[in-house]
Amino acid sequence: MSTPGRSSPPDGDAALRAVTGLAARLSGTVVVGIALFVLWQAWPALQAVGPLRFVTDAGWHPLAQPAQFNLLPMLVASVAVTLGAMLLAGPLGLFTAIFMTDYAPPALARLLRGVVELLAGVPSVVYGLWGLVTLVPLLAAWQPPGASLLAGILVLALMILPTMVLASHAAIAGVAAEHRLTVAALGFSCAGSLWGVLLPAARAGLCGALLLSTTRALGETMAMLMVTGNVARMPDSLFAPARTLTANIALELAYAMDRHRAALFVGGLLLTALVLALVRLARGLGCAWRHA
Amino acid sequence: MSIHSLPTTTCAEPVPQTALQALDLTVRYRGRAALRGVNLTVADGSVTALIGPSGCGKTSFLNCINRMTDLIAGCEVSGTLSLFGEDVLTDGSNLLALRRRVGMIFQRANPFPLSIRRNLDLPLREYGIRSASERAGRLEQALRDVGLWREVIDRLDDPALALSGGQRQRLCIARAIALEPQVLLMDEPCSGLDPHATAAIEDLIHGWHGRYTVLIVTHNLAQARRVSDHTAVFWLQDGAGTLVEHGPTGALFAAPRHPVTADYVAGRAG
Amino acid sequence: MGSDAVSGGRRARPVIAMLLPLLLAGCGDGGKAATGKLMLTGSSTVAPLALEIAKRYEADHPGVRIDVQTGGSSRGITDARSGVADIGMVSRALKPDESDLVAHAIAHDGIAIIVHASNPVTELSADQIRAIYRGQIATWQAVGGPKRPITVVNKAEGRSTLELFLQHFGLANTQIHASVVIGDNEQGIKTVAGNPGAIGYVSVGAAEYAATHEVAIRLLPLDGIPASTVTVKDGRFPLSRPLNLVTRGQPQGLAGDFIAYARSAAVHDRVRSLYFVPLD
Amino acid sequence: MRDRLSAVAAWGAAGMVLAAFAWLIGDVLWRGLPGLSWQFLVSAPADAGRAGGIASILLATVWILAIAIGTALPLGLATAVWLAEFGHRQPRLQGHVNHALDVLAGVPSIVFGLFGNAFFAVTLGLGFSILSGGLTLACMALPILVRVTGAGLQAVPAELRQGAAACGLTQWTTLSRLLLPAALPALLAGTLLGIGRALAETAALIFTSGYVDRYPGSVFDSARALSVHIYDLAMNVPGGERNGYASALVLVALILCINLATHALARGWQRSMS
Repeated sequence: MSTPGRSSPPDGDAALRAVTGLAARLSGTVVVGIALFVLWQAWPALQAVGPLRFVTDAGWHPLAQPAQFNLLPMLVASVAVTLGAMLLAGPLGLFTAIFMTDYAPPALARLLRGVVELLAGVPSVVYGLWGLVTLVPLLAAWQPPGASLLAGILVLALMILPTMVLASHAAIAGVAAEHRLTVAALGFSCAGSLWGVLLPAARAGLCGALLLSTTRALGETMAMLMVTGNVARMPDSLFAPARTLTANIALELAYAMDRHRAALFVGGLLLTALVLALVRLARGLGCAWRHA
Repeated sequence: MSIHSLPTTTCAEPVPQTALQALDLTVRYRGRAALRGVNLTVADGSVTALIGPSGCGKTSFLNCINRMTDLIAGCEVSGTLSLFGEDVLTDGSNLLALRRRVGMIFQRANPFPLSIRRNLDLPLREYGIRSASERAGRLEQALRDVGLWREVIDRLDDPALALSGGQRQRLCIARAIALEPQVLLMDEPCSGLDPHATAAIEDLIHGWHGRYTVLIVTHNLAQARRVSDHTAVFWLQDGAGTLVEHGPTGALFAAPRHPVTADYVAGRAG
Repeated sequence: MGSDAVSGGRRARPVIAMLLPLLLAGCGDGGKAATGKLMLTGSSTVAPLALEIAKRYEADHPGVRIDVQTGGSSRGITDARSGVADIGMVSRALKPDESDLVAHAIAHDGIAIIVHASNPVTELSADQIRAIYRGQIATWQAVGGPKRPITVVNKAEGRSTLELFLQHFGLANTQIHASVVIGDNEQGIKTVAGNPGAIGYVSVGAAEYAATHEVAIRLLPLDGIPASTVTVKDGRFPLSRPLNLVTRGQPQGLAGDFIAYARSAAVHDRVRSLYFVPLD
Repeated sequence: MRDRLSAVAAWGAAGMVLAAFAWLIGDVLWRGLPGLSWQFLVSAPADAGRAGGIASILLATVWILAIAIGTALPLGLATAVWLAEFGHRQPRLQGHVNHALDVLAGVPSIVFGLFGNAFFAVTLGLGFSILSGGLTLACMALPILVRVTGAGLQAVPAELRQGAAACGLTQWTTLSRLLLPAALPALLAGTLLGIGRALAETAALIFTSGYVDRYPGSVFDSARALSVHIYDLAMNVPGGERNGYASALVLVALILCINLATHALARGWQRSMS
């Protein structure tokens, strides 16, 4: 039992392990690097202005004398459009996913899936354009100025719907394959099996779908910039204009310098912290992330 | 190699060399013992059947021998296990060399999704056999040994997954014996096969007496009686599997010493 | 120097030379002489025009490469000052504290107040506009229009259109009670066109183009003078601005040549096609 | 009763999704088709994008994507391999890497834009360039690539790994000859998914690859990606709408092609796995 001349295999495997291990560490570091870098860029503002003023100033006027840096209205706007969009897209996406697994004839399910995947790939600029040119004027005729939280919620709901549908479809289809025959053999009704067995079994996946869609919604930029009105004021109704944290950055970064620029990075930091909190929440709830 | 070529005799006079010795072998999964305190000695060239109800640690025991336990996250093995006097469990021992000495056949035949030829060629190549003609020779010999040669000679380059269940399992056996192992571990190799294919594999095992040391896990007591010369009975005690009785197959089935064994072989328990 | 770099071509241009001028952080030490490559940064209003002029210049001068990046007039000022950019683009006249830079007008532009085409209001006084933007007048009824709330469209912070507008009407941005804040001209035009109660202000050229291309907006006169490229050209329109290329000191070499070209009659058709007003 | 209600809700939801789709895509088709022609695809933009086509924009987009995928793919593949094949030996590190990737997947694209602008463009001095934009997109695509590739590796039946280990194959051989070929379609699907996501990205590119609409000469040149072009035409160029919508139509068509290719791959994969 000799091992005739060959490069010692464990060495090759050790190298493989070392190289991939390095890659994994690097991949893991990217997000830390991003966070630290954004923090570093935001630091001058945090230091000169102080973190407190980002929530207590009278408004957002970074170029006025004296400058005002209140990010709170934008934080509220970001959270509001995200929540609103989730309230619409969550159930709608779930039912569409249920339709695809349980009710649709196979051909229709395939078509629907193709459609949803296409919608998932449509760039946000296109959604934004549609919102600006078609939706906002409709709203403006009803409740001026049209560009509002509501417009943002509607466009955003439409945008995250595909993510919601695909992720919940994956979750339901995953358990359906396992339990469908058993459930049918036990003589469950269609709705009975759905609400009694499939949805509870797919809970982890569905919760992941919900949180994945939420992070997408929170991060949406260009479409929000185009339809929400961008007024950096605390929104007091659904029909009031609002500026999201993301839109604030996109709107002003190109023109911002020095402390103004750093203040925009504070907004970016806030967004990153929100996402981190969401992912933590997802982990705490035992959600399964699916990247549909 | 010289040991292998010794003719096995039915008389027990010349004490055969010990192939495998387990002392206080314990396997834990994430801290929970699945197999506890196994002491077992297996003679070279013998066929040992491992029987007992499901979940009593037979497969865990098998997995220790070629350290498949390494692949399982959270699996811990303690105690000692030696193969022809060499320690198996030490971290420093050469894992790949060990696995080449110990072939394994699984419950579900698992040919690589490659051609029939590549299924044997790939491990041989890994094994360092550069000469194509030598590899071809070994391939033919292994396929002949498992009785597959005639069935596949004109389609060696077809995908292995196109074979029938019984053929796949024999291909996996050929893949294992092409590497000329000393020990063959078989984990319920016939559980997914029809009686005809099962008989073919049992015939193979019969032919291996003295050539390979075989450990076979089976739930089929009749099969254990047919193919093995020793039998080890595993049982679940205090939540962990353990070895309750071990001895020559004939004696064990005829006069079980342990009450659990008696009930099990009589079909009253398990 | 210029011809050297030009013939040395893209191949020889060291990477470092490309990287250094791009350091946007304002750490460049300036003093960069004209090379085969020009860097223009600044106003997003001037950028499309500068880009078109640059393309034509490049076509006539093979080997020259002119990069145009937007970032607002204040970035144009800063970058030209620090030397990060060879030429800054600024869509307003230089301020007194910017006298270290030299401005070279390449076109004129005005800022027009626009309303929806269906809006019957034909004229607003400066006081009315101020009151509207301060939120003191909230419906069109108060200025002789229909009973409809006014949607005030304002520009985002940092853009010189906003600065100019505020300056002209003596307003501070903190006083403005906007209903919609927009980034670029077209967003303003689309917003007003989609809302019968909206009022906004955008570049005269862009508004004129839209109004003549079936977009539902109308330009309001200012101080009795119609808002159009014609009145901007003859200098009558009160709310107008030069579109400037700015340099630190008199431009030399390639930068000087390019600026001269950008001011010449050879590019007037480009200026017009972007709805700005060419120099005389 | 509950059956009826569930069915109505499901049909209703699907109907609404289809209607929204029809409205949105119909809008783009109706406004974009008039501007679309072969000439549009093969000529460079002129007159600030209102005339000419999008050839240089398409080329720039391909360059940016090539940099992004060229960087993210090896890194993502190696990371997925480590997570799937070696990670269990260092569960803490594995947990950290997974967590970091989950967060990375959720980071808003505008924050990538901020980071890319500050890090690649300013700190590394790459300026507004294809390289800055491509590397920024690489960071964005990384989690997608790791996840989809990892799922592909995990979907390889455990028996295959056991068989390889029992034969004493090295991990390198197991990986290169058995696992990666089996996971290849998933790898390609993940790559396509990443490309699709990157293709639609605007916010992160405006501040990294910039605005220049010429044919790019090198990766250090600034170049305008398709989605940025659409944004600029729609929001900044008077009369740019027609070509903006035509460009959007091209982008949607590209996404459709990518989705179809992904599906074909996935189908082939499922067949080979069964």
